[in-house]
Amino acid sequence: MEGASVLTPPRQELESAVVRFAGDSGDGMQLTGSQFTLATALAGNDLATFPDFPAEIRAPVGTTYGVSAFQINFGGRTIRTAGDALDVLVAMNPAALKVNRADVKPGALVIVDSGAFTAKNFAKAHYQANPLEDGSLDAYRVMEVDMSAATEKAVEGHGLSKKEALRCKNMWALGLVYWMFGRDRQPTVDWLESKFAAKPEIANANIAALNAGHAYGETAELPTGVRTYSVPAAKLPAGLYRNVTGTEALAWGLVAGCKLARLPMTFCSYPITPASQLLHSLAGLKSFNVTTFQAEDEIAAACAAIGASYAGSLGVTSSSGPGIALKTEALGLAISVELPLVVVNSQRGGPSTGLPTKTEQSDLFQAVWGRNGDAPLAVLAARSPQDCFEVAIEAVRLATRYMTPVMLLTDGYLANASEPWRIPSLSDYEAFPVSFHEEPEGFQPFARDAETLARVWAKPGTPGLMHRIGGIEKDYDSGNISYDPANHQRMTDVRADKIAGIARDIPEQGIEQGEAGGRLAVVGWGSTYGPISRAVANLRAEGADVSHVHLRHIWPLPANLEALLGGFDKLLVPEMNHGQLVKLLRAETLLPCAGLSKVSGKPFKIAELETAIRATLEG
Amino acid sequence: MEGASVLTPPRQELESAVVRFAGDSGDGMQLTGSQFTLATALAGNDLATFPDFPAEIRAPVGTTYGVSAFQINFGGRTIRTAGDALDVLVAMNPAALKVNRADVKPGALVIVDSGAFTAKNFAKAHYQANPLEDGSLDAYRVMEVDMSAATEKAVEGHGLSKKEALRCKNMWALGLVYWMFGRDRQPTVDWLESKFAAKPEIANANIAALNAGHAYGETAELPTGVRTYSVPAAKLPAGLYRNVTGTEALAWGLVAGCKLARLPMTFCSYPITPASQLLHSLAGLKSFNVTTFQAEDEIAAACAAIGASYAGSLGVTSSSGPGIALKTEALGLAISVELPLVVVNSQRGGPSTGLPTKTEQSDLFQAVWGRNGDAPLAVLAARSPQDCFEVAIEAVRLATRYMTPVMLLTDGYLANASEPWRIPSLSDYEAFPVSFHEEPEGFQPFARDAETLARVWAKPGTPGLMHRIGGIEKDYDSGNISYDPANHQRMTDVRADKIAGIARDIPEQGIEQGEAGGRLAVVGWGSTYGPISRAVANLRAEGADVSHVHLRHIWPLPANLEALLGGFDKLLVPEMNHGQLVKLLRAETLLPCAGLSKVSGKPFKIAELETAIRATLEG
Amino acid sequence: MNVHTPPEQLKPKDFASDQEVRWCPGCGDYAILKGMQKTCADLGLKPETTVFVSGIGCAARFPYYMATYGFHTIHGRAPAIATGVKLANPELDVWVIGGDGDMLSIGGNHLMHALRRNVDLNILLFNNEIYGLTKGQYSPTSRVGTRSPSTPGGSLDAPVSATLYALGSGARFVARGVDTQQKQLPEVLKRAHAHRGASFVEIFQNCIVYNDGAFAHFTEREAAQEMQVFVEHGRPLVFGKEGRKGLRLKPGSLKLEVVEIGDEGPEAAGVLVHDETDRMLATLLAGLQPPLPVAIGVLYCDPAESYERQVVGETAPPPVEGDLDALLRRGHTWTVE
Amino acid sequence: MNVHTPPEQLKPKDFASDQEVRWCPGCGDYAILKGMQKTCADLGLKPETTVFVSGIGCAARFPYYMATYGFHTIHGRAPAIATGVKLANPELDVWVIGGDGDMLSIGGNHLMHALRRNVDLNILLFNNEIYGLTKGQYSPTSRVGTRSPSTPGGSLDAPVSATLYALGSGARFVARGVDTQQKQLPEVLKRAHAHRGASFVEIFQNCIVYNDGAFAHFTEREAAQEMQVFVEHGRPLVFGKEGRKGLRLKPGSLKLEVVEIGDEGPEAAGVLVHDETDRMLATLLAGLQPPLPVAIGVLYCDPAESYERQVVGETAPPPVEGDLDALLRRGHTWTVE
Ligand SMILES: Cc1ncc(C[n+]2csc(CCOP(=O)(O)OP(=O)(O)O)c2C)c(N)n1
Ligand SMILES: Cc1ncc(C[n+]2csc(CCOP(=O)(O)OP(=O)(O)O)c2C)c(N)n1
Ligand code: SF4
Ligand code: SF4
Ligand SMILES: [Mg+2]
Ligand SMILES: [Mg+2]
Repeated sequence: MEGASVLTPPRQELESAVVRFAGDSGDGMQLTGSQFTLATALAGNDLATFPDFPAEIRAPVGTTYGVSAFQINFGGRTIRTAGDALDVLVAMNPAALKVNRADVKPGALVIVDSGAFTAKNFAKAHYQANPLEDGSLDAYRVMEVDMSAATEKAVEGHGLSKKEALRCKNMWALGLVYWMFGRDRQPTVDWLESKFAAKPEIANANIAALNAGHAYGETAELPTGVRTYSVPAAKLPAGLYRNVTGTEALAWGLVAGCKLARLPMTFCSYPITPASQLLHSLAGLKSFNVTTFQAEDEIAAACAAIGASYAGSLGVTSSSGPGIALKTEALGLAISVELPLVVVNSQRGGPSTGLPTKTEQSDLFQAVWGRNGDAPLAVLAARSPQDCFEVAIEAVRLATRYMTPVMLLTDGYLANASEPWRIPSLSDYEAFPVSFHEEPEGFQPFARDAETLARVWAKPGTPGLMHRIGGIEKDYDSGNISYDPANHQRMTDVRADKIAGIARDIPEQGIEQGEAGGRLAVVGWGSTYGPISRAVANLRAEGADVSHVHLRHIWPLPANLEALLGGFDKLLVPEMNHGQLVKLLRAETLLPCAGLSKVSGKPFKIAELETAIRATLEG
Repeated sequence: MEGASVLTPPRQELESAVVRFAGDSGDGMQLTGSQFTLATALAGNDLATFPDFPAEIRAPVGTTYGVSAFQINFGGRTIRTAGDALDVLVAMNPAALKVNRADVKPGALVIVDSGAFTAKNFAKAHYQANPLEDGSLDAYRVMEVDMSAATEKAVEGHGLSKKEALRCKNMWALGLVYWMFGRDRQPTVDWLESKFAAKPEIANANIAALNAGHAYGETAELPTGVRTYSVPAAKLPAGLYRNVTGTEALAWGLVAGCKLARLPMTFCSYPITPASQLLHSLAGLKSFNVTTFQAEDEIAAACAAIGASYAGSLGVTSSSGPGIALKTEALGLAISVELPLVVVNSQRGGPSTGLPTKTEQSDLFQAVWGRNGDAPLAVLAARSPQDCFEVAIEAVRLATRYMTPVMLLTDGYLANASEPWRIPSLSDYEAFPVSFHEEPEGFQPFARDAETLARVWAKPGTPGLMHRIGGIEKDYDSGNISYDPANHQRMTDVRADKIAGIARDIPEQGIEQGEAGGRLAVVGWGSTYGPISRAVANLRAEGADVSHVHLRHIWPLPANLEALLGGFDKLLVPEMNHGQLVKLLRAETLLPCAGLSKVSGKPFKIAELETAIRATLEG
Repeated sequence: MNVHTPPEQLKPKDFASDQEVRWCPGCGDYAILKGMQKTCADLGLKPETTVFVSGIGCAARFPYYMATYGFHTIHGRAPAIATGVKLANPELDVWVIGGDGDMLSIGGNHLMHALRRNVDLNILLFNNEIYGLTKGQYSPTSRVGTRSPSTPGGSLDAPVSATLYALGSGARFVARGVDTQQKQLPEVLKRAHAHRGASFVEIFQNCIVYNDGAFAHFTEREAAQEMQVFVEHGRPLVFGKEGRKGLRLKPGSLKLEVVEIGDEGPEAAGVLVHDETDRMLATLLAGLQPPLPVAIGVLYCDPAESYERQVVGETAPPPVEGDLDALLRRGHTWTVE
Repeated sequence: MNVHTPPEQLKPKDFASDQEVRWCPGCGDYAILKGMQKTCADLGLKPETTVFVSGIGCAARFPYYMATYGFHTIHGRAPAIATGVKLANPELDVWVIGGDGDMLSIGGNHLMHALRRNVDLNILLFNNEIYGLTKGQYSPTSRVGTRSPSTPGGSLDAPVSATLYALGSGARFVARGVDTQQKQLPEVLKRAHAHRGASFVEIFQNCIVYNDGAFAHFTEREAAQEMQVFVEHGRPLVFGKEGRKGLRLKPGSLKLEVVEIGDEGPEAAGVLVHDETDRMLATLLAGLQPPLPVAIGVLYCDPAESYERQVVGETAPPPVEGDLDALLRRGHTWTVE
């Protein structure tokens, strides 16, 4: 880059911007990202964030596989995804540059800590030459600052060791980006002061670095093309907001569901990426009538949850693909004995161990059809971090109302991504209190509700209702073992009818955008909501005849879905798998749904969807 | 029944006949049945048999749930099923009558041991009154003989205790039925002599009973309507025959497959009904290069089989629904590391523990789609006892040629049913010897065959080929861990393409009966072959425009299947489940396949299928 | 809440359900069922707060025959399901029933974890050294050389000892009983019930069909006296005719040996006094094999606080329940006007 | 075939694969890897007949770093997979690697069965008393009170002892090592390798990120002498500065206690001599806990024939292979003309 300096131009207004902070695992990129998120939220933008951790716990410093990144997309309009491509990349070392460069928009800004661009670090990142000098960044605007040196200087006099001083580098970078986007530093100053309350010298040093980064922006003569921006506040509905990740929303949604059902929760799980966070979140909520149990494995976790439901609690179990696979036999038992159970699957890349830290939607088949025997259950999918709250409540409602396991599908993206959330009140939701059966007169453990076909829930401890249940086929009423052929047919039918009947108890399938018929509907489910929604919006803005339909209820499907989809000439089903919902829809509706598959461990880009939709419309 | 006696009329010729022997578990009905089968086979009939054991190990004598039965259908034409309804029922006690009566054709013959029709036995069978006297058998021809007394008399002088004497009752009954159908007693005499070689008094007593039963038929004045029959020999292809159960054929087929592949077999399993028999059969075949391993559970069994394949043997594992469910995670590993593996699922009634001793086809979804991640494998289904031999060979062929797990679906019916089998020679089959990779030069563990896309098989112990594999996503060539997004897409694609490509390596889908297009095709899979085949034949004989298509390859489907099925106006898919293949076919072909579901733990009756086909043709 | 005073004293037969018992005639399970029903009556258990949880196998049919709550689950998983039951409601009296295959083949891991966690379950393993329900294959407790349908040439692998395994897993109550000993068995079951935390009881159970007489060498009337030592806390380890034999430490070693007791009594002969809180002694006793006598009774009992009581607390859930609305508003929030 | 004479003597580094090692800097796994590579070189193992099989976890990444055959399988199942490997090819040298979560949480059952069956595997459990790979949850070997993401209030359940569990499972070789003890660890590994049948080695491994210093109280240089007893067959159980402390049986009990060794030597002080064939002594040693010293080395070794050798036989498959055509024609057959 030539160093021609100009006066800082006035702030340029952007509808939205995508910024990624990337550095070594030890560089504090996640903290930096959350602080920027907070400041951005307080500035009134809508936003979406996505952290990207390395698979290794603590990879050697400077390696490409040790790079940790945090991405945020924010704007004055509704934000749907963490963003396709970067407007600003902050790269704290060569490895971070190497791993993230491909995602930068041509012409966009790359800020690097030139102090970390040393021969040693080039080698660790497997760079043959200095990328700042070999022309490989010509497509971008590059801002080189020796942040390391600048930080060291900024924190001088706070009594920090060199190592400690360098740890403040992220705050220097944050200060610079704050300046660039006109953000208020005060919340971060407050946060630093409270976080390091016990070590004021660390707090002060970090604040000094933050201010120095900011001041650098204000005072330094910046290279051509480095501008400051303003992103106007979004028009969000009025209310009290917070930022929420999918995992938090899910944890709270499960608690809310249990409160609405008036049940204690027994949450049984075994750690697995990316599901463990849910266990961690709930482990801290004991005072909310939540018991958490880290079982010896996933089978035990599912079984303990079933045991808890049997005893009158709501059993919840959670895992990711391989762990859900292990629960298969136990789910069959829950289906057979008709007990409520919520099973959360935070999907990750498969098959087998696959890509534990990457996102995927490839467990839909397993959820709907992956059991021995005719073993139907309900399947729901969350579409966004905040939607996890709603879907968790719905899962508890269906599980208790229909005495059935409910599989709730989320994924690695949703688990970690965050977005602003208008905080609801428990009183916004209609309660669905469970009433346990208590009347001994004429008691039959498999007596069913005429409407829902759910059997009664009679829990141990209730006088006069002693009975036996099990996984062998049961007599239609008494639940005693029955080998009778006609009874087996009847039981198989009623198990299927019960689940199918849920279709009458869920909202009709709506349309996210567009008309209820026309040339093309893009049909999605789960975390593809964001990119599909934006892609469809963009194309509709161009006048394309395309609608967006997004499923929450995967099984049973909404009653009107077939009719709704039948109104379109074409149907495109984008999924982060090799084509699963698309097969289910084809089987159920015989409509010529076409699949759009992406299996790279990464969410769809808006542009990828736009291209596919255009091709379909033209095709 | 009135006892009016007449002279025995001349033998009546029957095209086919269905006989069921039913009695207490201790009455030796299975032995009786196999002897009758043998004699019938020797008489040149085609036949099919089906035993029906009680679920309890040894239920109290005289109870309905302790009844054991053996059914045989035999005839001068091709026999497809064990028969819808009985021409002759032999009921050794009231419980046997109670349980089996409903299956007797109106007007058909019921032979009872009146000596066992005592008040005590009525109570055990929960009969309020003597069924021989209350008119409940008016629809049948009933032959009452005090077989108990007759047997005791017949074996007098052989020095047996009363208990031992009564154990010969089944041979008395067999003798009578031999007389009725003009069967040769000699093979049974030979068998008794060899079986009881160590106890000649027992052999002689049994022979005496057999002869006495036969003599009774010849000399006694029989009641009206009791006739003797002759069933002409069937026109079977010339050759050497034996009777074979599905389990035997499967065991031998696996051995044959391994011989053709030039591989030792490591068979790893955990007992479960109705799969255990396969373990038992193979446990005796150590000298055929078979190692059997009873693992601690199904997971360990699958894993040990995978370990064995890794080490260069053919790993085979076997179970039934709930056990297959437990293997799910391990199957994902085998798919991911691309090792050959044969997985046999002897399906039983589900969900959960379900109906362990009853047959069902409800694990198709689990086989094709029941895993986390995009995890394709090949799925085959056997249609008849002898077909198990062919399908087992095909499973070994595909597993080794494509380095993939193959799921072989059989069921409780096939496992136990038997039929005559023209014994093949190993030389009838083309060998498919495995060649292990041994060349270190340029070795890449995931290098693929250009045609099959199968990776090389390089087994530990080979110098110069040391490498590491695992369930994490792998680099396309080296197999080293790779988190690269594009590589994951490529690997997911190639895993799918490899399995899809099997469609090029399997026969085109043929038509069992009828034309390659027309008004209706009945599309079946697995053990419904017999009844569908007979029902279609019957209706075609009446002139109906109906064809029969039967799938062996469930996944991938034969390449021409869509086109073939597209030539029919209507498609009917009968299954012993709640509709699984039908969904798969709809999803794959978008053809309006209709399902016909039976989930009672019992095979379809021919009549049920005829009714459904007629309704479809008319509808 | 392990001891209740029911309004009226129930009899053993009041604990029999209305289901027809479907084990093979002569199966040892009948005797255990009888012993259990007597135990329930003796303890005055309430049927409505008593739960039997089982896996799969002949033994695991047990719950159907008890007029209490019962859950016949899946193979090997009963200890895990029972753990969930206790977590949800620690007030219930939970009994776990399974065979040697159920608990030591497929279910060995859950057994270990229930024991080490010390969940307040009474775990009864009916050991018949065979798979009954699946028709006679050898099990992990079958002796070497067992001929079975899956091992026609005789089994090769060394069996695991249920009690040594339980001790190695960290169990705090380990006992043994014999199906037909209708005096001793209920006493052992009562001790198991009284022990708060996981109680493990191995019951030698005769499978008359597939493994008849497996334990005859120490359970048959003639053999019992010489081949069984019934251990009782604080009492010398004596057995044999007129109690004239005892067990002592073989001098200079860590092995037990049989000693004849003279007229001066057991102490003089160096016979050990049973200390059920001594894990090493329990390990020695559990490992006794013919020609030494088989130890029956409570081998080990050394209570510690039970898991679910620590999880849930001694009392019901906290009276003031967490306020979810407040939780959602905790941390950084902002208002959009 | 456990000892080979390779054409040329390989060095430890020849056993290092080309893959970049990806544990956290300072992780104890590095030291174990080094010890293993040295062991392989010292034993003259052939890379082509050596196989490392692992489950999932940080420890289970081990095979990637060895220039041998390696199979990184699924969580908890490595002993089962390795059993299959040995059944198919008993000539291979098979090492099984896993963490405390892998082998004692999800995989406890397979471990037990591999041990009781006595499959000729060298099973190394890297015990860091934590789940490393999933970021620090407590494990079944974590001490009571462990604060972890899943137990913010401290864990409640009693840990299982890996070595007591192995002994209770019927293992015939049980040993212990410490990651950083580069002299002793390879010796222990060599003993494990020499033992035909299942060898179980617990290796205390420091997880610097999630459980740093878990074993410092007996592995730190200053503590080691007083808090470790390195046991050797036939040698007295001495430790401490200048070997002036020893372990003896507390008189009249089945417990070990520490005794000061006077000038008359260990024997006079009643110090026990280690007998590695004595299962009870091994059980006592395995159970030693602070303030008593931790026992390191081969606690137990009492060989028996290995499983796969019995299954497959000492020699290759029978030379004359069964004739399938003849088999199919055995029993009743008939001819249709
Ligand atoms: C997942 C699964 N695997 C296998 C089986 C088959 N099965 C049922 S009971 C049993 C073992 C029975 O042995 P044991 O537990 O000793 O009980 P017993 O019948 O001897 O009382 C087996 C293998 C099953 N029902 N489920
Ligand atoms: C079936 C399954 N369940 C859970 C996981 C997640 N998981 C991976 S490693 C691990 C435990 C790791 O602990 P440990 O075995 O002690 O190994 P360490 O990382 O401490 O070396 C878990 C729970 C998984 N990969 N697969
Ligand atoms: S098979 Fe054995 S254990 Fe099962 S019921 Fe019969 S006798 Fe009892
Ligand atoms: S998390 Fe712990 S065990 Fe895992 S690599 Fe890091 S230091 Fe080692
Ligand atoms: Mg048993
Ligand atoms: Mg660990």
